[in-house]
Amino acid sequence: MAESQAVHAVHAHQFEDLDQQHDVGTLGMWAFLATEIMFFGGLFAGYTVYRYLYLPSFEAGSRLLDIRLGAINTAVLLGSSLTMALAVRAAQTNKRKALATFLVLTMILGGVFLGIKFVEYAHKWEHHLVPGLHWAPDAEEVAQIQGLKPGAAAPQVELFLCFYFFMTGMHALHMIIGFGIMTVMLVLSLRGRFSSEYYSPIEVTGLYWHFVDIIWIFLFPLLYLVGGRY
Amino acid sequence: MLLKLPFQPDQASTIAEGVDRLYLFLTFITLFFTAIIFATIFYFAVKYRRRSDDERPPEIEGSLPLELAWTLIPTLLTVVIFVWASSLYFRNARPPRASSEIFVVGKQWMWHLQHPEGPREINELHVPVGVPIQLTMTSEDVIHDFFIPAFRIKKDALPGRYSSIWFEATKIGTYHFFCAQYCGAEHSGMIGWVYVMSPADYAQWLANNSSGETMEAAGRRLFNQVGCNGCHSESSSATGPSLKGLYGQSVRLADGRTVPANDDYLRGTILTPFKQRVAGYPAIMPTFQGQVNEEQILQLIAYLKSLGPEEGKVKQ
Amino acid sequence: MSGHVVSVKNYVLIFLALLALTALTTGVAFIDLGPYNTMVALAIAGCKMMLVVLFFMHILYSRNLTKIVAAAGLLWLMILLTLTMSDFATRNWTPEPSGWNAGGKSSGAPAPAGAATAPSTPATESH
Amino acid sequence: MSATIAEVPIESRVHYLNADYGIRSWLLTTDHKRIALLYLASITFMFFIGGAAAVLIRLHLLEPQGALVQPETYNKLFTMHGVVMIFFFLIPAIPAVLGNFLVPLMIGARDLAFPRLNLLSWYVYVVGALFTLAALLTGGVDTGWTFYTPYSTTYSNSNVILVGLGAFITGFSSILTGLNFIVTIHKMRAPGLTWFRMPLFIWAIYATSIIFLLGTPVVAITLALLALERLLHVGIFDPKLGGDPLLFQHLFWFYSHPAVYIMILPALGVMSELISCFSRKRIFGYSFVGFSSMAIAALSFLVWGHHMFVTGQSVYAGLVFSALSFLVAIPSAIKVFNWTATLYKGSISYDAPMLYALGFIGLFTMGGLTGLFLASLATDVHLNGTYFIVAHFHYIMVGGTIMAYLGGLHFWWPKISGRLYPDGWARFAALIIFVGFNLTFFPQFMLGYLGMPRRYAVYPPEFQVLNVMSSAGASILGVGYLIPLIYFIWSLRYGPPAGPNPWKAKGLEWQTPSPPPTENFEEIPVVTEEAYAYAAEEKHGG
Ligand code: HEA
Ligand code: HEA
Ligand code: HEC
Ligand code: CUA
Ligand SMILES: [Cu+2]
Repeated sequence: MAESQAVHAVHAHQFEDLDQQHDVGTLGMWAFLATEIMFFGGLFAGYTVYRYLYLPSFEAGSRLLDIRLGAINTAVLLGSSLTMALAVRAAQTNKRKALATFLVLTMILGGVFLGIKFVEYAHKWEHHLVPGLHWAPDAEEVAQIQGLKPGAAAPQVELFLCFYFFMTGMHALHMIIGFGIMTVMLVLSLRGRFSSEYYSPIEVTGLYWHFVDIIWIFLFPLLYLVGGRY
Repeated sequence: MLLKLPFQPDQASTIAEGVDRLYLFLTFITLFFTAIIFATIFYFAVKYRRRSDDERPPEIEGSLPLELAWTLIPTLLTVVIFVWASSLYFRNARPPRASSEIFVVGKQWMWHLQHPEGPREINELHVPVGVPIQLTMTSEDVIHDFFIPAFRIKKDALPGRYSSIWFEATKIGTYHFFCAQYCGAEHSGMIGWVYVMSPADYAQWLANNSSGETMEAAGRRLFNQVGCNGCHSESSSATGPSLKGLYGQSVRLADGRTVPANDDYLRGTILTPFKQRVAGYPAIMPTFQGQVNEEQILQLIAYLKSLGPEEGKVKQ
Repeated sequence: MSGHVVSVKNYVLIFLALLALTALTTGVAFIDLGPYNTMVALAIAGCKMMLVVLFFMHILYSRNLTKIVAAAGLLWLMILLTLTMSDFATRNWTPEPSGWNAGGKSSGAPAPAGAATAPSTPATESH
Repeated sequence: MSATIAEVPIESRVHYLNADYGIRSWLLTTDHKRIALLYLASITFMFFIGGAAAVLIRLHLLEPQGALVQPETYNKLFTMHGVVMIFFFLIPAIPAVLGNFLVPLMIGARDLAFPRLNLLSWYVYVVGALFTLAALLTGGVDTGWTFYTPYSTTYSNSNVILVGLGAFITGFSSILTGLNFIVTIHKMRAPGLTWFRMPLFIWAIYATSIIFLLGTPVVAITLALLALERLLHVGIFDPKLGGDPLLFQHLFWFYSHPAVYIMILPALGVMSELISCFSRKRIFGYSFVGFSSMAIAALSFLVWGHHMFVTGQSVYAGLVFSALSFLVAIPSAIKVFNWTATLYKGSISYDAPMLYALGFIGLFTMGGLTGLFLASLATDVHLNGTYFIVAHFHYIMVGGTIMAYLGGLHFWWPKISGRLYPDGWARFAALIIFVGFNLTFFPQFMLGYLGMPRRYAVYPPEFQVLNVMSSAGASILGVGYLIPLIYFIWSLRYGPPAGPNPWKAKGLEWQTPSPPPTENFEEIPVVTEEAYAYAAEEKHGG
């Protein structure tokens, strides 16, 4: 937020002081997150409607997903939220080395998450279960789908998987954007730009990352758990 | 006739007059408020026009009673309008028990209409005066909308499901109908005429035009031709359920739901059998999507409906 | 510049609670509770969200304005879901185009779909 | 206050327009005032694109068989007209031009909270516009601005995705602008400027921003789903595969109904400023007018289903949506009555901005009240999909919002440019626009009631007379819009200097020179009185 006219290197001209600037940063991010809720909201609405209309198929579709990988991924992402929270804390308490370490840890955990996600996607591809692009389940697979829940039908399972891919894909896209932001933060923190005086960008990055985590907290039950495993 | 506005479309159905009365009332409200506001503004603007450049008018904060007045009066008015409009709508939406049915299929860019007695028309609709008629509509492709201005009725014809409207024509004559939902290049060409005829003329017209078979007969023919009878025969070796007396009952599905066996249900079983499997039968009925078009499906349904409530279907 | 500093211990405790809830919700998926499975899963997800929002995202220590902004997002999501479902969930309440009485029994009574619980035909009462 | 600023000729003073020269100084500016002007130029350009389409539409409809083009082309014309006018002109019009220029000035701040985000939002807008124009040049799009499925996903073979992308991208421009306004209004008000001292324009912009933030993302994701379905045909909205086309309509209108209030709320805000200034009075019932903006913003999200009364939506949902639609009319009524009451015992002058304002009240009232015909279930069944709808929304959007926008532009032009425009011409233009407007769109109410469907390239001959009237009106209207364009440009060079406060108006923006310096205020003002303290001035002797 450096504007050349400003006296202090990090103090932008339109603000009275740093405190105001910090407030503005967090409020801006929260407002943006409200927007993000509605962005995913459109997907949740579509999901809700079709789940209501085609419950058996959605349950069958859900059973095609790997609940173990889903649970592990949830844990991984929660871990990255923890390290992110600790990164913000490190900034608050002026521990510059810890800040960089925690940022790196967060990125690593995020990477693990995406890696696992990739494995899942690849698995779906192998089984011809990618709607639109690679959807050609053979007779056996169709029978398997239909066996999962009475009343399930392949076209609606495809619809479920379509939501699965679009929702998790959007989520992954947000994580990738988060990666980009965090790389910038890492560079800036290595250059010593942050301190307990000025850590607003780190905090705002944290908010974003936690939000992405929360989306997953809901995607996990909605996509992996609805079908049950009993 | 008292209600005849200078630029009013024909009033040719039992519904039209009620709608026009509401329309007139709303017009009156609009004129009333517009007039009040214009008059007041005009009066103030002249009376309190600026006379010198450094005039300072008195301070007026506002007035709670006034605020309440112009909040509550419009609110009350809207309540009146809402109740009036909604009850009228519900009355208009419900077809009388004795309606006879005509089937409408919209497709880019024409209307196909079939009478149960057999006659089929394109972009023309012949109906008798004084008889409630229900239109059951669907679409082969995109969303269309069947609109008869003189009857004040309109409803979307959607792909994948049935919608319906009804009317009772009150005046013999010829009226426009339009497609009122944008549907592509020839949207504005998807128009036609309703011919409202005296019952005698209508009977004559029916007789002259039903050289073909009735919808029910066409349905029976299709039933055998497409191969439904292979599974749905009355023989004990049939793999599918008997369809006698099915229409109007409720059906228990394999996933536990219970649904009414109405037009939409029958249509669903033919096109998307996987969406609703009847409990207790193997899931072998294939989809007939692409083998029968919407009109033929309507004929099949007409046939299924005609399989009266015989002594029920014998189940093992 | 000040901001509430949460202790490391608390952060770790929250994290452990989150892991426990994840394990719980996964475990519940293996038990058949009928429609309650979904409710439990969503309730647990709601708890997890609250933990993250309150502590990791410092809402607990934030100004009211921030809380309102966060709540507004959720409220609007609810509006979207509720009013959309108000259409889909009530569509079958209306009598279907059943005016035509050919065939079919005395039926066509404008009974809401939900009311037609017991299957009444031998035809559909499977075996 | 105003008297303290010496009237220096504009040229000799450094202000935001001459602080820096050259293309780069504009394209890389973070000054909210310059960004406002960038927006002004771009939306004016888009307006004339949309207007050109309108001209062709009206020419074509002179004859029942269609005077000009093939139906396919006609469909592309009204689609382009709708898309350009809504997404690229009217939605950004007041917020991004007047809002950008005025919000910091009115609340006594040096800039918006995120100046670079502000510039980014303009670039995002431009990129979105370029996509749309590219689609226009490579064959256009023919779905109607509503993109209804399954026509748009399966049957149309025009550039749906490109235009969808354009609208999607511009959506983010709106979001960024809204975000900026919300944070700025919360955090950057000058000392002493409490919420209830704020100008009502700021309240309106605030309410608008809420809709920007909470509504726009939904249409973005909806358009994304639309594109996905069009590319992959997976059945999200396709009934053949189990999808439901009404889901698209729900998601689309969840945004697009609130969007109509995005288009009217800022106009209502401008109105409050104009009425109070030209009657030299505090707005009657200030807090009612302020809160009614918030009420409109909140209620606007609850009524979208009124666009779907005849589409096969559940009748019970229709009932709820109808009731709520009536509810949202009440806050609008409150505003209209309060403006009228403000005139009482005022000191009313007939400068050009006031003429636009008075025109607005009349046309908005008519447009709004005809909305009641449509919110009523029984009458909407007849009127849906006819020219009655077209007339309804043009009365509000063209008769209402554009009137207010032009009124606002005339009001703040001296502040923006530092120059006065010829008042006589301005009044003349206002009159021409008012007359031309009514001639264009009043006949369309009658057409609609008679049953002429909208989006018809060819129509039955009995509707011709009214259509010709409408086309005649449109040509007058078109001329009316060209006049201000000419004298505004003229005034940039030849207009007499305006001085800081030509209208003797209240409000912080009038307490700084015209055009304002880059930093807006030499010193951040301290506010001690409410926005419309016209009477206070007398007491304190100015
Ligand atoms: C700026 C844009 C704008 C605004 C502000 C409005 C405002 C309103 N609109 Fe409109 N509308 C559109 C733009 C707008 N509309 C567009 C673009 C479409 C068509 C989209 C398409 O299909 O392409 C549309 C379509 C539309 C429909 C759908 C019709 C159909 O397709 O079948 C309906 C139905 O309810 C409706 C209702 C209303 C109502 C009740 C208001 C209310 O908010 C109006 C409130 C104002 C007043 C009531 C006037 C002031 C009050 C008084 C003077 C006091 C007296 C008041 C009372 C007695 C209540 N509008
Ligand atoms: C902000 C929104 C906005 C604005 C300002 C306008 C402005 C106008 N609109 Fe439009 N209109 C819509 C929004 C708007 N419209 C929408 C959303 C639709 C629905 C689309 C759909 O169905 O999908 C619509 C549809 C619509 C139709 C219905 C088409 C149909 O359903 O078949 C008509 C018909 O008369 C019309 C006319 C006009 C006219 C005459 C103007 C006039 O006010 C325009 C006046 C401006 C000018 C005349 C420009 C002046 C410029 C020149 C004179 C230069 C000309 C240059 C060249 C010819 C090179 N509009
Ligand atoms: C391959 C065998 C087969 C063919 C051919 C077949 N069906 Fe079926 N049909 C079934 C079976 C099995 C069921 C019960 C399970 C189910 O619902 O899928 C059934 C169910 C039905 C039902 C629902 C009955 C109820 O009790 O609710 C209807 C209606 C129906 N079929 C109509 C038709 C029509 C019309 C055709 C021809 C266009 C047709 N079927 C062709 C096997 C068949
Ligand atoms: Cu069919 Cu329009
Ligand atoms: Cu609306």
